[in-house]
Amino acid sequence: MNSFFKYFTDIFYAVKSLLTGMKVTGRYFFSPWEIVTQQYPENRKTLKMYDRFKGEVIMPHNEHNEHRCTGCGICETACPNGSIEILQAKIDMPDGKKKRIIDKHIYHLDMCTFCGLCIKSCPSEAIVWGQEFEHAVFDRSKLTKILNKPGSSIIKDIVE
Amino acid sequence: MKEIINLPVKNVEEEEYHINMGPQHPSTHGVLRLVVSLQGEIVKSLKPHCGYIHRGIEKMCEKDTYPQIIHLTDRMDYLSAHINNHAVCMLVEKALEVEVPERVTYIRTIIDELNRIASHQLWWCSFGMDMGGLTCFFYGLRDREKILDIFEESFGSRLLHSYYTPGGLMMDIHPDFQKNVKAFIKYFRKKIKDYDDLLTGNIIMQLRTKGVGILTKEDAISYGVTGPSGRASGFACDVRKHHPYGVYDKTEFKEILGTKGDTFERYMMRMHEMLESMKIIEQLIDNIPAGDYKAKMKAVIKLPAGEYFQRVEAARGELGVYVVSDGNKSPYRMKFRSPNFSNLSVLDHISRGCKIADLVAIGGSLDYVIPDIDR
Amino acid sequence: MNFSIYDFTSFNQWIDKFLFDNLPAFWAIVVEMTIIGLVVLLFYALVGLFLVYAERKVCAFMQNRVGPNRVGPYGFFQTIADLFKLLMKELVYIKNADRLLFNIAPFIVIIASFMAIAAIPFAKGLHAIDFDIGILYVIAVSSLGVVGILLAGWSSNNKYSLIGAMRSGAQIVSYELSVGLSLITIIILAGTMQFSAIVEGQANGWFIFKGHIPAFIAFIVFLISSTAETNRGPFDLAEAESELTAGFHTEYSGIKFAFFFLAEYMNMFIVASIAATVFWGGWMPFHVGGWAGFNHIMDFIPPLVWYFGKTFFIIWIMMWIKWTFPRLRIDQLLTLEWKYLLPINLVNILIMAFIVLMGWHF
Amino acid sequence: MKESDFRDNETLDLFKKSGGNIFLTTVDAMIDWGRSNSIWPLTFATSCCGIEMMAAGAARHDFARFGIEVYRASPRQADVIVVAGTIVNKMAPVLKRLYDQMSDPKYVIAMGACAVSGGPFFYNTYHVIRGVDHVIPVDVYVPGCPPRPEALLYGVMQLQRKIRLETMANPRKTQELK
Repeated sequence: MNSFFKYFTDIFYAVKSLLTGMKVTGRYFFSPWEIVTQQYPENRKTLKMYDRFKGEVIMPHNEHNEHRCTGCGICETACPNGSIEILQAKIDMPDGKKKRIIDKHIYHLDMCTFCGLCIKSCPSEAIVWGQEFEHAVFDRSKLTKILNKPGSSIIKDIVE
Repeated sequence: MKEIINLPVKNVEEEEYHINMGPQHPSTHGVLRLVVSLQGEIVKSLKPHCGYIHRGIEKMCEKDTYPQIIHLTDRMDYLSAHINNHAVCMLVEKALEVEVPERVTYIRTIIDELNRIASHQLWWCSFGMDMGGLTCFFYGLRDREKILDIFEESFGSRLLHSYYTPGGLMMDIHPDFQKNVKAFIKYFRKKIKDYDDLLTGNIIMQLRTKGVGILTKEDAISYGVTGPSGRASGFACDVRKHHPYGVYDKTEFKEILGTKGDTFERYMMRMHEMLESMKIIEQLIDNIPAGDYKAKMKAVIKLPAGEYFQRVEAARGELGVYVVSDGNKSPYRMKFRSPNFSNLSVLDHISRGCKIADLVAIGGSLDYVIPDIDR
Repeated sequence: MNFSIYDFTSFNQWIDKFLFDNLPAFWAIVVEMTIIGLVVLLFYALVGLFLVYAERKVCAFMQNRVGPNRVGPYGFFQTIADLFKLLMKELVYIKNADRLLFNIAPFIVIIASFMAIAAIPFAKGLHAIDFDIGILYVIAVSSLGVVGILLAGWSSNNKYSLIGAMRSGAQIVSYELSVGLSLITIIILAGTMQFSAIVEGQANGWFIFKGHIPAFIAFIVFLISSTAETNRGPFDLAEAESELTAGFHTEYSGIKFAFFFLAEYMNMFIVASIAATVFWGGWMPFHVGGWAGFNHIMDFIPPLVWYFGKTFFIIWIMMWIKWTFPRLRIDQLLTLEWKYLLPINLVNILIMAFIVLMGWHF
Repeated sequence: MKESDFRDNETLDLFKKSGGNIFLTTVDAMIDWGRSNSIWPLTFATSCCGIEMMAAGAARHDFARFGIEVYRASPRQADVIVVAGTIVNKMAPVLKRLYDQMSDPKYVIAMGACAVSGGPFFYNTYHVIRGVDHVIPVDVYVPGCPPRPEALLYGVMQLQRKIRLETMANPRKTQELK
C-alpha cells in the first residue's frame, strides 16, 4: 500500500517541480521589459566603453603632429609576446652628436594580449589604451600598425 | 559448409564498439577527446586523450620574467584567471619576503570570490546545456555579464585581465567598485532563485543526476580530486580553510562537505559555493582599508635560488604553482598542479557502466576546462 | 455560388461541379488532386517557415533576449533567408553511406508528415478528405516517420546517427501507444473516429470540458506523448545535441537537412491540430450552454481563426515545455511511458467508459 | 551602420575589382541575401575565445538578431567555423578535417589573437600553429584577446559584407584571391 501511495506522491511532486520550472520561463516570456539585449550596431552612437577599456595600444599625437615616444625600447622588452617592435633611427643633432630617435613603433595588434605591461612600463607615457574595439579585417597584414604617424616628431620637453 | 558452421559465434553481448567524443564535440567543453567503448548505450570504459590544446605554457614560463608570466597563467584556466594570477603573485611575494599592503589582499580576495561566482555561473549554464535545458545557458550568462561589467570597469577587459602583478595590483580599483559589487550581490541573490526553480528542483534533472557517477571519499583522495568535486565526496580539501591565504582567515565561511559524491551532490556544492562566496564578499566589501595598491618592488624581479610552492583554491580545485629558481629573472622550471587534470583522471573510474547521457552529465559536473588540463 | 468564411462546403462543391461540368471525369479528378496537392504543399511550406520563426522568437522571449530582428520587420523573413541558403548549400555524399536509403530517408520523413495533413479539418468543409476512420489514419500515417529516421540513421554510416536512430525507434514505437490510447479515451466519448463528426459533437461544449477529469488527463497524456513522438525537447534524444552532436541527421546537409528540420515543425503542427480538434473543438467556437448572446458573438469569429488560435496556443505550450526542461535519459523515457503514462491511460479509459455508460458527461 | 563606417574597405574594393565583368544579377542578390543573413556557426571552441563566443550568443549581446543563433554541432550543417582559440599542432589536422567536412559555401572567422597569428604563443613555444590561415583559408580576422562579443558581431557583419559580393558564376572568388 505504501508503494501505491508513493507512486502518486511521486507523480504529484514531479508535476509540481515541472510547473515551478515552467513558471520561471513563462514569467520571462510575459515580461518583455526584462530583456537585457543591447542592439549592437544600432547603438553604436550611444555605446561607450569604460574609461579603462583596453581596446588597442595607441600613441596620442598633439596638434603639431608630435608624440612623446623617445624610442627607448622599454615597452618592447616588457611585452611578453613580442607584439611591439621599435625601429630606431639616428639623426644628426645641431651640436654634431648623433642621437637615436624612434623611426617606427610597430605594433602587432594581431598578437597583442592586452596585458598592459607596455603601457605600465613606459617612462614617458607615450602610449595609452585606445577605446576602439572594431578591428575585424579581411587582410591580416592590416593588423600590423605603425603607431607614430608619418613625419611626426618628439615633443621637445621629453627627457629620457 | 562445415567450416562456416564451425566458426566461433561471436557473442553479441560482449561486442563493444568505440566512439570518439571530441575533439570537436559540444559536451566536452573544448577540445578533449574521449574514446568511449560502448555496449549499446552503456559506457564500458573510456580513454581521455589530452594534448589537443597543449601550448607549452610551462616551457614558455622559463623564458618570461615573473610579471610576464601573469598573462600566461590567465590563459590556463581562463574562467578563474584572477585566482591563477593570485597564486603566482603570492609565490613571488613569498619568495622575496615582500609585505603587500592590506588593501591589496582585501581587493584580491574580493575579486577572487567574484571570479569564482562568475566561473560557477558559467558552469551552471553549460551544465544546464549539457543536460539539454538550453534556457539555463541564457540565464547563467545574463547574470555573469553583471560581474563582467564590474571587472571591465575596473580592469578594462572582460575575461582575461592580467590585473594582479607581483607585489600588488596593476592599478587601483574603480571608485564605483564597492557600490557595484553590492548592487550585484543584491541582484544575484534574487536571481539565484531562478536557478533553483529552473534546474535544481526539476524532477528530470534530479532523476538524471542522483546516484549517477558516484565518487567515494577514498577514490577522491587517491585520485587527487579537489575543489567542489572533491568536497562533494566528503574530502575536506578547501585550501581557503586549511591553508588560508589572502584574508580568508579573517572571514566567516563554511566549508560545505557532501556525503554521497554523486553528480547531484557535485552540482549542489557549486550552488552552495556561490552563496558562500557572496557571504565572503559581503563581509569584506565595506572594510577595504585605505592605502597603496602595490608594494614597493624592484624594477627587475629576481627570485633567490631555491624551490617555492604556493597553492590556492581555484574555482575547480586546488591549483599549485611550483617554481625552481636559479636566481635569474625568469624561473628555471615552473610546474602547475592544475585541478582539472586530476579531476579528469577520475572520469573513467566513475563513468563505467553508466549511459552516454550520464557521461555527459558527469563531465558537466566535473566541470573541466581543457586548456588547464593541457596547459 | 454561396461563399462564406464560415462554411466552405458550398465553395468546394462549386469547384467540384465546375470541373466535372467542363472536363471528362478522369481529368477532373486529376485537376482536383493537383489543386489540392499544390494548396497543401504551399500551406505546408508557409506553416513550416512560420513555425521556425515563431519558435525562435518564443524561445528568445523566454530567454530574455529579442531574437531575429534584422531581416524584415521583426526579423519576419529570417526563415526565408535560411531557406534560400539551405537550398543553395552543397549536398554532401558520404563515401560509405548507403546511397539509395540515404537519399530516400528525408523524403519518407517529410511525406509522412505531409500525408497526415490531409485528414485534418481546418474549417467546416475545409479538408482534403474526410475519412470515417480519420483518427486511425492519422495515427497510422504519423508513425511512418520513424521509418525515415531509422533509415537516415542506419544509412549514414555514422555511429552517432545510428545511436540516435535506435533511440528514436524505441521512443516512437512506445509512445505511439500512449497517443493512441489517449485518443481512444475521446473516441469513447465522441462515439466516432471521423474528424468532422468529432468536431460537430463539440458544438455545445469542447470535449476537454465535457469529459470531466478523464478528458483532461487524456489531454495531458496526449500532449506529453505527442511531444515525444515528434522528437521534441525534452524528449529530443534522437538528436540530443550535447550527446550525439546532431543525432540521426548528423551527416545530412543542405536541403535534405532542411527536410528533417521542416518535418519536425510540421509534425508539431499536426499533433497540435489533432489536439485542438479532438480536445478543444477544432474550428468550433467557444460556447457556453445557456448563454445565447455570448455564443452568438463567438459565432462571429471565423472558424479558421478559432482553429489556428487553438493550434498555435498548443504549439506555444509545446515550445514552452521544450525551452524549460532538461532532456530525459533513454531509460527514464521508457520508464515514463511504461510505468506512468500507460497505466494511467488504461485506467483513464475505464473511467471514461464508465462515465459515458452512466451518461454523466455533459 | 554605413558602409564607410567599416574598416578595411580597401580589401573589399580589391575583391570587387577581381570580379571583373561579372555583375550581380537579381538571383545572385537573392542568394547572397539569404546566405549573408543566415550564417549558422559550428560549435567549435578551443579556449578562452569560446567563452566570449558563448557570451555573444547569450542574452546581452544576442547573436540571434543576425539569424545566427542556430549553433550546429554537426559540421555538415554549419556555414561558418568560428575558430575561437589556439590551434596547436595536434589539433590542426582535426581542424582541417572539420573544414573539409563542412558543405559549401563555408566561411571561416579567425577569432582572437591565437587564431589570427598565434598571439601570445607566437614565440617561445613549440606546439602552436602561428595563425589558423596556415591550415584553412580565413575570411575575416577578429583580433583581441579575447575580443569583446561586440567585436565578434562586427566581424560577422564584415563577413556579411563579403558574402554579398559573391556571384553564382564564381562563388568563392573572395577566397581564391588570396
